[in-house]
Amino acid sequence: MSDSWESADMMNVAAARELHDGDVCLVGVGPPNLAANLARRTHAPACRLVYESGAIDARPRRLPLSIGDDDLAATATAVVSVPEMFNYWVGAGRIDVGFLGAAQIDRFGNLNTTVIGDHDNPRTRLPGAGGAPEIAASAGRVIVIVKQSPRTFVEQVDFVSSVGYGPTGRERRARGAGPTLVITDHGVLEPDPDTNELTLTRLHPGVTVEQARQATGWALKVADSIKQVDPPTAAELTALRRLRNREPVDA
Amino acid sequence: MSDSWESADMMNVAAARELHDGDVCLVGVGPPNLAANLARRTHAPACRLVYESGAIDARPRRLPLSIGDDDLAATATAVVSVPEMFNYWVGAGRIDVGFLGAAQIDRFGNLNTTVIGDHDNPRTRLPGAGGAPEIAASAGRVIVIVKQSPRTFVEQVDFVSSVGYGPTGRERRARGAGPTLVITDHGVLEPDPDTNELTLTRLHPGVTVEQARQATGWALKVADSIKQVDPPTAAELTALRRLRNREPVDA
Amino acid sequence: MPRPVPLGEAIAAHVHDGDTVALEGFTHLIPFAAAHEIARQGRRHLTLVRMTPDLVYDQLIGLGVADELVFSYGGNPGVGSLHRFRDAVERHWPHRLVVHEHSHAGLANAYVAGAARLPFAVLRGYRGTDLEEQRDIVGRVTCPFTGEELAAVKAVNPDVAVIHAQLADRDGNVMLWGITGVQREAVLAAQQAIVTVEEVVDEFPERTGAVVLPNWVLSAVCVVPGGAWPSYAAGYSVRDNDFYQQWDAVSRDREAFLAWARENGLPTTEEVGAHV
Amino acid sequence: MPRPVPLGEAIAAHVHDGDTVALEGFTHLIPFAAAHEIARQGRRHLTLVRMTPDLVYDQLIGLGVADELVFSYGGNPGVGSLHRFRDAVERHWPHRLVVHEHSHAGLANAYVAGAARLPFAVLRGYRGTDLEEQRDIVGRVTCPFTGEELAAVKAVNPDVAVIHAQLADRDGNVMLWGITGVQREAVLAAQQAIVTVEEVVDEFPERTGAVVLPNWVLSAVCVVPGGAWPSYAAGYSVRDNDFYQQWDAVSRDREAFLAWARENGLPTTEEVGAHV
Repeated sequence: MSDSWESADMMNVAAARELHDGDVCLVGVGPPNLAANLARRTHAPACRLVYESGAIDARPRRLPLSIGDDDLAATATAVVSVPEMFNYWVGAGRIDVGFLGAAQIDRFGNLNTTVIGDHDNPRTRLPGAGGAPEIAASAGRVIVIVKQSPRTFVEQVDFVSSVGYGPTGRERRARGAGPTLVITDHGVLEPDPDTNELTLTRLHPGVTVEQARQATGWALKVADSIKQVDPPTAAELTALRRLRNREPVDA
Repeated sequence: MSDSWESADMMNVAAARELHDGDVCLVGVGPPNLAANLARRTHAPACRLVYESGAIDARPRRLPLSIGDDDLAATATAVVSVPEMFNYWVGAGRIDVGFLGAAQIDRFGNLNTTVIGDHDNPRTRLPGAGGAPEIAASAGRVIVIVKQSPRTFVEQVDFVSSVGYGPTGRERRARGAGPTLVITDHGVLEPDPDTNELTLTRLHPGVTVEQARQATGWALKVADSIKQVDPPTAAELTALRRLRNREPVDA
Repeated sequence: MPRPVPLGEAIAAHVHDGDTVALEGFTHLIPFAAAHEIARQGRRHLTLVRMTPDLVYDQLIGLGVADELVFSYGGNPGVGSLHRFRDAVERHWPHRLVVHEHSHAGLANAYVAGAARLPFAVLRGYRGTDLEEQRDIVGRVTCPFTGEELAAVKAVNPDVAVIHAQLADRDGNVMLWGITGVQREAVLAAQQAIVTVEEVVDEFPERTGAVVLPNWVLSAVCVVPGGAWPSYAAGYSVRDNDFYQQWDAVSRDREAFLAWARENGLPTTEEVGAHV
Repeated sequence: MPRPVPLGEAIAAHVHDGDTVALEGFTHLIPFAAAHEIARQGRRHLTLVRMTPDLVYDQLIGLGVADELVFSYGGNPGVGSLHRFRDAVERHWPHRLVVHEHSHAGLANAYVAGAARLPFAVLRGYRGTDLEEQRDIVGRVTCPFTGEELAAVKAVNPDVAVIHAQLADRDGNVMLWGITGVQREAVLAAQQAIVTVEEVVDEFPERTGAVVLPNWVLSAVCVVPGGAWPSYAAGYSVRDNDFYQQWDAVSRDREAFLAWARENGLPTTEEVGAHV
């Protein structure tokens, strides 16, 4: 076992730490899937994983490669249809924590996963909204996991796929609290309590405020008393490696 | 086996005869239940019985006593939730034939199953609408089964629970054709092709037009060429008796 | 408290005077035992919600538990009238019962909207019926794409839903099958949900058409074998059709009804007091 | 024709040029074999509907089958982009693809409305997103009871729905289980429905969470074991994750894609002719 780790590991570990035992967590593909399963294998074994494919209380034995893996259905307490998932579970506000990713994010936590450029004639066609708009609107807390770079952290998103706090930070009128945390490979951003502007509040080990500023496409607001994130523990790194290797949980 | 039969038998037999093989039939409690199961045991073994409790293609072995008997679920091709039944099956227009009863009916086939008297202070509180309003609106054909009397066949219903052709016969704007047949213990009424006024078109054996007029609370319109309904056959009466005795289908 | 608790505790903790309470079960799995416990504890001024009031609400109405009723079909299926319901509406005995009346499709969709935490649901139906005059619960909306006018029903969100199911597992998850009616929606539309079950098992069997409810949407699970009698629990009991027949005579007469209540230890309005 | 028919016959009879066609299956039970048969028969100008276009539509789009796409998430799950989809949208190869874009909740509810033959569905969501600018498919309605404004989606009613399921019985009824996605709604929303199945059995097993579709809502049932490869059919196969990985390289390059098409006997636009 090695103690060496990369900034992406830190991002996933930091995201996992935000899940608490008993939390109902809506898990999407990619880093959210890794973070949620990491939480379940470390400090939050009783957090409840819900996948938009319909699996409720899934207990995947290996890291699922898609949100529709048979292992999710086979280990879930219940499997419901996709309309029921979105209407009775996501839309109804039964999700405590939603993890989301983004290709672009602005200072008010609005997310773009749709296009770079014009919608009708895009320069880059991205996958699209998927389940994110309703998760963004209805989950109790939204945690965005995204690597920080000026291409991603932009002054204005090309397309609003999912609403954070709206164009000026004051337009949110949805059930959930919105993006309460943005976890990057540099640190953690949180909305300012007054303006909802994303503010750097925590730094990952070895990262400087200046680096975070350089990785941000707007003039990054930094908290007065910035906190240091604890580095990944050996247990976290081991669990993360096992997940990535798709080792079964009881191996 | 006796050839003697009563006017109620004739009513049920006449109703059963209107169901054809392959018809999808929404079955309610009471006479509709008897008629639909009679059809299935005589000339229309492949008619499809749907119960609003959620049972699709139910094949009850004995006459069910309620629309929620276990035998319906146990013999059905599929059992769906009540919301799904009304939204995806009844409301979507997948029912060919809906059988309905009524406490009151007017000359345009509007039905009351709610109250006699005022809704807030009724003289008689009836069971209410149940599944009837949507069946009346959405089934391809609606067949009303009801004993004829001046108390039931009224100039104006006290409450419109289910719409036939509307107050003047010209207001119907629903998916299905509406009440295409009203089968009574006296004969059969059909809406006039021009005015939708219920018109006596067939008489049961032994019943006179005058008797039907006396049993109607409005000036009953009678077809020029009134037809005689064939009396129940021995096979129909035997099947009816067995159903009423709740004998299993293979006894 | 998802682990099995005594029924009396669950009702005491979650059902309060003045609550809106939905006891659901469409002919099948009607939670009679829980209803009787509500009556036994002397709850009053409830707004009762149920598609088919059936005997279970005829009893509660006769006992004076309910001030209001939200429903869609109030008959004794295959037998006739619900006499206690009629007596309350027609002659205000033991007191006046205010009714809010839907079609089956309407009330089912009101639960659907409630389960989705939407304020209303859209459906075909109601148009041209006098049910539309209840404008506080039945309205109209216009399709923004076609201009078609459709019926809307106001969502139902009970304070408490109560259902009976066949099984719970050791974690307090619940499984029901057979005719599952509108129970999933009633539980998810409610703020609290109480489930009585036939038994607790280590692992759920495979059952086509089953509804499985995770423990975290339930407030209490109580083991009450036979808790649906005189209705039934598929795989465990059959419907007591004789009781449904006999109820007609019991309920038709106030004295006979009061005698039945006394025999079953169910306090009537005089015993509880009309105002609590 | 509910009795098993050859897949080629079913597609020839029910899928026509210019049709709106929904091939559904959420990661699980994706009807790849039926999709390939549609391509093999040279169908053109289809409007394809699917929540997650996945590889199945990446292939059809690359082959030039589709003029329009209605969808909600167009990625290769766990791998990355759908390159044929991107090439069609970004560079109009083999021709321009018009997109109509929903969220998952939006498209799921558009099917729900379609299955109920309602013109629209109401949901929370969309509010404040740029998806709302597609006013022909996303609108707003006001709750007649609370005044709250909510999102509305236009119903989707495909000409044909195609799904893959585990089982048919001898009467042509169909059963699927595991992750059942939006297949029930897609079939019931469509005018015609074609189902490919793993096998035909005398009697369906008990399966919690199964969807059973009666034969009279289906136009054709075809026995196509492995018809979901490289996706999977729970109980019959596992997802071919390697193929999903490999597709990234195949689809990234037009020539590699065309070679794949030739190898699999799937005619491309030049072979079929752009206008039919």
